[in-house]
Amino acid sequence: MTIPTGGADVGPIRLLLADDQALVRGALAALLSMEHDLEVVAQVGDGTTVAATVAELRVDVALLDIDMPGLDGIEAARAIAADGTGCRSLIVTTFGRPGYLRRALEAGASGFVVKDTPAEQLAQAVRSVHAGRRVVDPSLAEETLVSGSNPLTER
Amino acid sequence: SLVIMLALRLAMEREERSRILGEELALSRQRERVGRDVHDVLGHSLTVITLKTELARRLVDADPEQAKAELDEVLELSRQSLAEVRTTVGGLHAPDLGAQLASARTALQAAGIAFRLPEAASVAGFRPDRRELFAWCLREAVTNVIRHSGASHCTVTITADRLTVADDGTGLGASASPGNGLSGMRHRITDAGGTLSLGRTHPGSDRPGTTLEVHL
Amino acid sequence: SLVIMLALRLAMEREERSRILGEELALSRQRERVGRDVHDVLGHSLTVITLKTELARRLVDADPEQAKAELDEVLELSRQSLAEVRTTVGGLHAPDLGAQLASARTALQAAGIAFRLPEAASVAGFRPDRRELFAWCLREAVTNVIRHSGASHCTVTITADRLTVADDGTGLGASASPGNGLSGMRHRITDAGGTLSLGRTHPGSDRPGTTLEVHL
Ligand SMILES: Nc1ncnc2c1ncn2[C@@H]1O[C@H](COP(=O)(O)OP(=O)(O)OP(=O)(O)O)[C@@H](O)[C@H]1O
Ligand SMILES: Nc1ncnc2c1ncn2[C@@H]1O[C@H](COP(=O)(O)OP(=O)(O)OP(=O)(O)O)[C@@H](O)[C@H]1O
Ligand SMILES: [Mg+2]
Ligand SMILES: [Mg+2]
Ligand SMILES: [Mg+2]
Repeated sequence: MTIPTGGADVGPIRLLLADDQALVRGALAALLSMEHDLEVVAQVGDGTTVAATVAELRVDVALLDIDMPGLDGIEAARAIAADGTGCRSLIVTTFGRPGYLRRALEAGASGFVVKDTPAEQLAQAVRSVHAGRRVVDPSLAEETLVSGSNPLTER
Repeated sequence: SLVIMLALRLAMEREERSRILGEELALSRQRERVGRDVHDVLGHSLTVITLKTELARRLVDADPEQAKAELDEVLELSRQSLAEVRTTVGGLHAPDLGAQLASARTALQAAGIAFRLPEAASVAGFRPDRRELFAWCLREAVTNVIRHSGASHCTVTITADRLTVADDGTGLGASASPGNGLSGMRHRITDAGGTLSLGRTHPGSDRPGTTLEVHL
Repeated sequence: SLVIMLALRLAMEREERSRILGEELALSRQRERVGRDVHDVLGHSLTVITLKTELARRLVDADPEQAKAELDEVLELSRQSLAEVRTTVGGLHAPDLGAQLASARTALQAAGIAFRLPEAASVAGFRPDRRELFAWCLREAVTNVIRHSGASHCTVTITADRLTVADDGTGLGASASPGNGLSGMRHRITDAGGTLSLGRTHPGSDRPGTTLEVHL
């Protein structure tokens, strides 16, 4: 394991992937690892160990599925935020069910995208949240709009 | 007497209204269940298909063997999903109970199983959500009798709140594998506030048979 | 007088019965439509995905460039299908008209478009199938106003058999691309025996706006 020294921007962005579907996790890990500035340092299948792993492995960005056994992705994002490690959370979901986006942002997540986001765009989303920006997939925002909550004021 | 009539009518209207509301709810629950099925099954499969295809796309030049391995997995999954779409859509086209009685008749006849089935006319007045649920259960139960029971006789009885399908075959036995049919049926029945019970038609006999009972 | 009452009651029962049957039919048509959507859209897409993936799998060694081209097409299709699953599922969880009015309010407010919307109470007594259809149409129409119209004002009116959504934006224009929203809406309305018309809110003006009217 390489230990970055000096400034915060040294070395690749360290990622954790949390998803209960091993096929999704594996494919995402392989795709993101192809990017030279990204390194997947941990993969977990449920939400309970996420926060501890983030702290232990000095994860920069956690990609979190929502529907997982144990702790769901939104609660995992809350736990990460509470630890104050500086790690950013990016919710990566199949569907935007009513209330998910609002809850995720309230829990401290920095981004909300669909799992089938093209790999390059996903890598870009990871870089953006790492840089402190917010990323919300427009198709998911629209889904939430029609379901009653209001993404437009959340931008 | 006019007052009595008016009162009676009001009472009837109220009852009618709540009955309609109940049916509405039952139907919307059924639709929601189908929705959840489509959602979960296809959403997840298509996600994996997309991710793995993208991965394979990138591996074509770099690692063709791995690319082919990924594509094999995509193929397996897409075929499986197609089968699932067919099943789900079958679920959306729920047959009418009358039509289902007719096809049970045909199927049992073709399988050489003697039967006793109620007339379609005797179930015509049932509530629509109940007709739909009974049609479902009848379809699955008769399919099971034909596929698994080895029975020579099958008796179906239906009243407004009860459906029974009794056969004189080998009985459920210990080898009964947990298929989707019975568990799916149980889900539907429970959603509708009913119960499913399975027992023997002739307890103690060496061919005890199976009796399936849906009670609402 | 007793005879008259009985006759009246019989008439009422008849009417009630046909009303129930009508609603039943509307619901079952909706379910069938969802079923057809799922089947047509996803069944077809998954078939093409399977075939193209199989082809790409064979081409990996023989013609890697062509293999990649096939996979690009698979990717486009699988993402499109996922988007459609999302829409279909959204469709299954049709919101109540009251709730939809509330979210139209929120969305228009957030988009900075002034509006006039009916109170939820004024639509509470509508038939359930009509409430559902209107909720659908309202959702799509308001989404279009927000996304396409550039309007500063939007007025929604609803009566038992008519929904109108009028904006004062740029109007439909010649550039209107044929999206899924309006055509899906038209299908639904036609299935329910109604009509959809689109026109200008202020004909002759340089900002004619759009008025969408659903008539049942
Ligand atoms: N009438 C019956 N007589 C004897 N065995 C039965 C009968 N009905 C069900 N079984 C047993 O119970 C098992 C579970 O039935 P179930 O309908 O759940 O699944 P299945 O029919 O095997 O598969 P599926 O319905 O998913 O296609 C069957 O495999 C069979 O062993
Ligand atoms: N209120 C409106 N004002 C101006 N143009 C409109 C309005 N409503 C629709 N249009 C035009 O008509 C087109 C077709 O609308 P439609 O709802 O069918 O598709 P869409 O909104 O582009 O996509 P989709 O609804 O499938 O997401 C739009 O692309 C837009 O150009
Ligand atoms: Mg999950
Ligand atoms: Mg079975
Ligand atoms: Mg539209």
